[in-house]
Amino acid sequence: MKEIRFEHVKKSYGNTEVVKDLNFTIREGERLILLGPSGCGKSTTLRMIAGLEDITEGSLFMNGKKMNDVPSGKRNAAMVFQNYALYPHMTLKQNIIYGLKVQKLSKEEIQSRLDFVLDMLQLKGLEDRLPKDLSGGQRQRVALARATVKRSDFFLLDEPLSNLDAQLRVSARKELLKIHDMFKQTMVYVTHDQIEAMTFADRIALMYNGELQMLDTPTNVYHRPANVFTAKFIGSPPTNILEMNYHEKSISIGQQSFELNEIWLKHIKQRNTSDLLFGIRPEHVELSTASFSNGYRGKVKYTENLGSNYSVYIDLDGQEVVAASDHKHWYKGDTVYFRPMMDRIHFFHKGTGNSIGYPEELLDADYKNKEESRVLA
Amino acid sequence: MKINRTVEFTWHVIFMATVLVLVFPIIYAVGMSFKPLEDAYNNVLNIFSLHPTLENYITFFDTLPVLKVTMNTFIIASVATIFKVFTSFLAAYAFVYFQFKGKEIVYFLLISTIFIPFTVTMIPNYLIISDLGLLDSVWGVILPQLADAIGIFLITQSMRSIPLSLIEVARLDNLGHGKIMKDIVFPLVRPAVTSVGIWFFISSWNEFVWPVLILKTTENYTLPLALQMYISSEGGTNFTVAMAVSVITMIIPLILYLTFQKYIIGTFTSSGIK
Amino acid sequence: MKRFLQAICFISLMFIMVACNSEAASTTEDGKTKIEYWHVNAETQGGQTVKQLVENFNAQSDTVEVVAKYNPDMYKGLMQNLQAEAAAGNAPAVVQVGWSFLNYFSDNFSYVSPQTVIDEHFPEDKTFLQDKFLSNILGLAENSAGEQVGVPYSLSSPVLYINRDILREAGLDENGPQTWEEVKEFSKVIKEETGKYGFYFQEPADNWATQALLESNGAQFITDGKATFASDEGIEAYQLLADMILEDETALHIGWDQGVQSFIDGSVAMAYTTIAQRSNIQDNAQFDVAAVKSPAWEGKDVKLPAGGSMLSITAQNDEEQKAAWEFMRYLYSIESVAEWTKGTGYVPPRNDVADAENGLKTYLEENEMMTAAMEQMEGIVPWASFPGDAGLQAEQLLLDLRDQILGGSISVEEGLRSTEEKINALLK
Amino acid sequence: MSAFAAVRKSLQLNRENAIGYGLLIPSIIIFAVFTFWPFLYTVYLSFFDWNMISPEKEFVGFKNYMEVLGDPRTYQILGNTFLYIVILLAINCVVPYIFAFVIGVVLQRWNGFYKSALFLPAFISLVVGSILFTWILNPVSGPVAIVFGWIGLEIPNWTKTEGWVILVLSLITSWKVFGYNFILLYASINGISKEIIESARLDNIPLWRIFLQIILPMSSATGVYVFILTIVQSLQYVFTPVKVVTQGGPDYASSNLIYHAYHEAFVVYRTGHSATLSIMTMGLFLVLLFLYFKFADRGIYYEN
Repeated sequence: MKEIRFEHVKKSYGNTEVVKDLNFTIREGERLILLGPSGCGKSTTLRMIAGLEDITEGSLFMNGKKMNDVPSGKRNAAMVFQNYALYPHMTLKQNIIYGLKVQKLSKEEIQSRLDFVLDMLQLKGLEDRLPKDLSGGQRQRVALARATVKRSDFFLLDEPLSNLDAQLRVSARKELLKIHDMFKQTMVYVTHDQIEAMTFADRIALMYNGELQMLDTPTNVYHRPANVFTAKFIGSPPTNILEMNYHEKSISIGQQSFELNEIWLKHIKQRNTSDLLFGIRPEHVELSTASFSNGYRGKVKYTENLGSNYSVYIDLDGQEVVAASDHKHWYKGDTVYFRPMMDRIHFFHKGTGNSIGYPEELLDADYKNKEESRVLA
Repeated sequence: MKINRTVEFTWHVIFMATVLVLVFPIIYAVGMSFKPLEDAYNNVLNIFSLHPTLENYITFFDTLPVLKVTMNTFIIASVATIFKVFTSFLAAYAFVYFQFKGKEIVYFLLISTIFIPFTVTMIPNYLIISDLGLLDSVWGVILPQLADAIGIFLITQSMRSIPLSLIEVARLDNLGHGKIMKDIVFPLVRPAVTSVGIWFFISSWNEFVWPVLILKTTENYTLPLALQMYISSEGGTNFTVAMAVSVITMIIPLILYLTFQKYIIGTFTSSGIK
Repeated sequence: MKRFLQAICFISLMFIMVACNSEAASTTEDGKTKIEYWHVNAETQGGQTVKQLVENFNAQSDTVEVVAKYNPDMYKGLMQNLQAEAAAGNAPAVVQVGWSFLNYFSDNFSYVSPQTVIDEHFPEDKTFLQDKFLSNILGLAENSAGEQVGVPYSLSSPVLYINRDILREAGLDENGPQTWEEVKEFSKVIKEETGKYGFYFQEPADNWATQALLESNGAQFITDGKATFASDEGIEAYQLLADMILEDETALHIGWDQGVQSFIDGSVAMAYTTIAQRSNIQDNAQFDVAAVKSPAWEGKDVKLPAGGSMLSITAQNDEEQKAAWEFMRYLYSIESVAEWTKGTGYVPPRNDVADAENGLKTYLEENEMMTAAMEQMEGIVPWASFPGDAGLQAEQLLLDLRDQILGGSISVEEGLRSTEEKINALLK
Repeated sequence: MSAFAAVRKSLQLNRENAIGYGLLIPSIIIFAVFTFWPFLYTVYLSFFDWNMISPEKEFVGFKNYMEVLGDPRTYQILGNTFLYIVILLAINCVVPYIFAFVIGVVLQRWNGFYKSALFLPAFISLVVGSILFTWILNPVSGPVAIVFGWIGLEIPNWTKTEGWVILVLSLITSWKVFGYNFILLYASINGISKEIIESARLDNIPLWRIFLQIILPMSSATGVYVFILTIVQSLQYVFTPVKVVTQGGPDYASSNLIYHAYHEAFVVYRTGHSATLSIMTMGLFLVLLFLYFKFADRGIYYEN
């Protein structure tokens, strides 16, 4: 059971609570990404797993054992640091095998692990270089190699790719996947970059303000955000969150109303609430020069070129709505008609920001099972 | 950097003059040590005598067991240096990597000893060394020099500049403090440790006031003490022999410095206070 | 790791070396009594002789082994070390005590009078001191209470060294001035004729030469335990020196070493300093140099404080005291004293040395400059040593006064008067 | 948190405590025995009249303090001490700072040679230096006096002249201290990123501005260290030339608080006065430091 379990874990420095009451389980062999803006407590959480930070309150279990007071070295965890933390006075090879030597592994074992990892991460031929003589990408691979050769159950990564340029990140992610496929460690990976999270994670744990916001598969985090924070944090440009009024059959945003279908009406009714926020992702907004039967009208404020598509910023009776468009022929001041895709809209409680959930009918089997199956593959 | 030629020239003149002022006495001392005393009195301007002689050195070697005296100086300087560096390193490690109660107070107390003039400690220390029965022994000279506040300060500063993540990696590898110190921290603060060590060695090598109090027999003398035998007495200072002793006193530091000057300057340069 | 081990080995090796070392130093071989002899003789001032004498003594003695310890910074330095040693509860067996420290030493340190040791253990030496020393010389080692604190060992007196070449150049008597008034005149002429300084009056950290200057003019440093140097005679004498430096600018006001250096290199024509400087000056001066007797004041007798030191016994137990006297008796033999005189340039303290064949006969014939010092022995008086705890402070006040007067920051009269008052206030 | 966990927690903290103090033990023992105890003993002595050997010490309360504070000499020596501090700060802090800047940033040739040569005397004993300079600077017979004489200049009789004596003794001390301070400051300036200086040059900022507004603030951690070291250590270093050359004279004109404490203890044996002076010296250091940190520490730039 190489799982990690948090039970009411809290961490505070003096009076500042950095992590508030974490309760979740990281499953054996999964790639869990701890995602969140800086200062959200994700790194602290990772460092508590590593044993580099004391746990103020609550319990942390790894492998079924309580770990609160177990020193770092006895947790069977390897870690990759954002700055790589390579020993500047040791050569590449010494850096990689230093920890193994301490474990008193046999020479042959060390050599074979070293050869294997050098091969896998294309570091052959650089063995005797010092870190200062390596490129950024090479250093990052050395850090990976050093963590990999330990073959520990838990593989912790703290923003491991943030010092690399965009292209290197892609190849580095591939290497990470390769490593994970090979050894199936329980991987906990801290990042603030949602693309990394989306592309790499089996599950994402989104944190904000020391609290866990949502823990689910990337697809669910994207399509079924549990709260306003998640909806806004994931995706770029972020989800539009709009003030709305709920009427019997429709909702209105600004002066204009929008009729909901039966499925949603029923769902909202069941929730027995009318104090709601309306959410829709830019990519789920249809734009048109002609009016829709059930849609809105607004004025274009400006457009942004994202390369693959355009973001169109629209003024909707005083609120701003962003929509994605394949075309660039939206100019400032144009009147634009648009309509949210009915099965891609979100509703949140105005007070708590939590999602009111989704009608059963919209939850197709695909969403539920696809990610799970990837974990098992 | 491109600068005005005149400005550059002026600076070169200033530096050359300063270098001359600083280095001239050393050359003068060397010259004097090969002069007969009579010559030294009467031909002050000849840096090097027309009648060079080894007489001054011979006198020195005849009157004192020079090898033994040099050895004493060396033993005192190196043992004191090794211990000072060692204790400073351990203390710095504790201050940088441990959280313990009273840490700030202890640090402050230790560092504040820099401000205690040696006159404060001289008499009581003499009494202690005497009670320990270490008068007239090199250990009596060494003992109070086994720890040093400036060493602790400088090594602590240097250690603080090591990224904490390096230590954390080591902790994840289940390394003990001994190994972390030896394999990771020490190599990384080596420039600071070396420069502090060189400085300790030189200070201890040239130390004078304290050994005068402790050492009695000529067998146990150090070189700066030997120098005292030729100066400031009713019979007049034997200046040239004093200079010969001076030259012998400086020769080891100078050889060390001139041989390793690149390394020493590099070390001092890379161990700046951060 | 390897390097670490090397370091450990290195350190332990040193421990062993040092351990062996100190062991050798603390055991007494052959059951000899081991005693320490503290002296101030630097290599330029008889250090070699001390070493030789101690070696010879050790070689001939079956019972005593002497270790000589040199104390830098003269008698003051020795007193400092003795102070520290006493504070630590230890003591050497025999120490050289400078005359100016006579009272301070006898007030503050525990010593035993040599005659006491002799009476107790060496009946055969009962009259050694009376027989071998003139009573006025022996009296130099008596403190203000009249106790015999030690035995005079080295005696020196100030003489006037002259550069005959300069004197001739200036058209002056090449035998030098006889009186202080002449010294002043000579200096003026020298300055005018040659542009060089006429005179240097030694300025060490004591008031020895000052006392000679003042007392020769009839002043008295101490009368009945009180400072009395600020008499008219005292003021007149000091005024002469101050005038030469400040008014005539014919005399040099400078540190001792530097002053002697300037005499030797011919920048100053005359130097008033101790006979102990003789060999240094004689060996290194490249001009026609001579030493003449200390100048007198017109119509008055010279009075010269004895310089140098006595040997006192500070050994704390019988055995060491016995050993101490054995060693001292050896040092006071004619042969030893002769060697001692040759090595240091001091005047011999005991009788029978100057004329003895195994003594200094030939030596004195060869070193004319010694004659001046030998001839003025009858004018020797004790070095003024202020009694009581404040003695050293009084001594220090006089030094401060010298700086003030010769630096021109206070008039001679006012300076002497106020310092005398201060000292008497201290001595109360 | 359960009681059991609480105990374990405190145990673990104690373990940190124990190892932390364990590592400090060698230093603490040495300091306790050879610095702190002597310090307390000195404080104790400052309330007694004692000459170091007499078996009784006489308790005199604050008499020593009253006497020392009432003695005009104390203020003369205090004045000397400040003069030393000012001169030594100028020679051993300001000048090496400028030198380090010029060698580190401005000049491109012979830098290595200058560095080596300026650092050289730092390796030599100050006793040797003092003897040498006394001889070289003999105002009548020394080589400098003779050479000056050729061009009709006289060098002052510095060992006996108030003011000059402090200046020359400071110079002798600087001979040894200068190079070490220089190299420390050079190290610090050398560590400042070249881009910052280059960009300033691109903006055509004059050198003196670069020095004052970029180099000074960015190397201020070392600057402060050298500043304090200069005050504290130079006063102690000055002790050697004072003792070898002038013994505090003429008439205390070259004495400073540290030498005077030594003088009181080992020349006239007034242990109580000496202890009092030492305590006051420490007090002075602390006041200086306090003032410094109150007014100047805000601007210090620490890399971490």
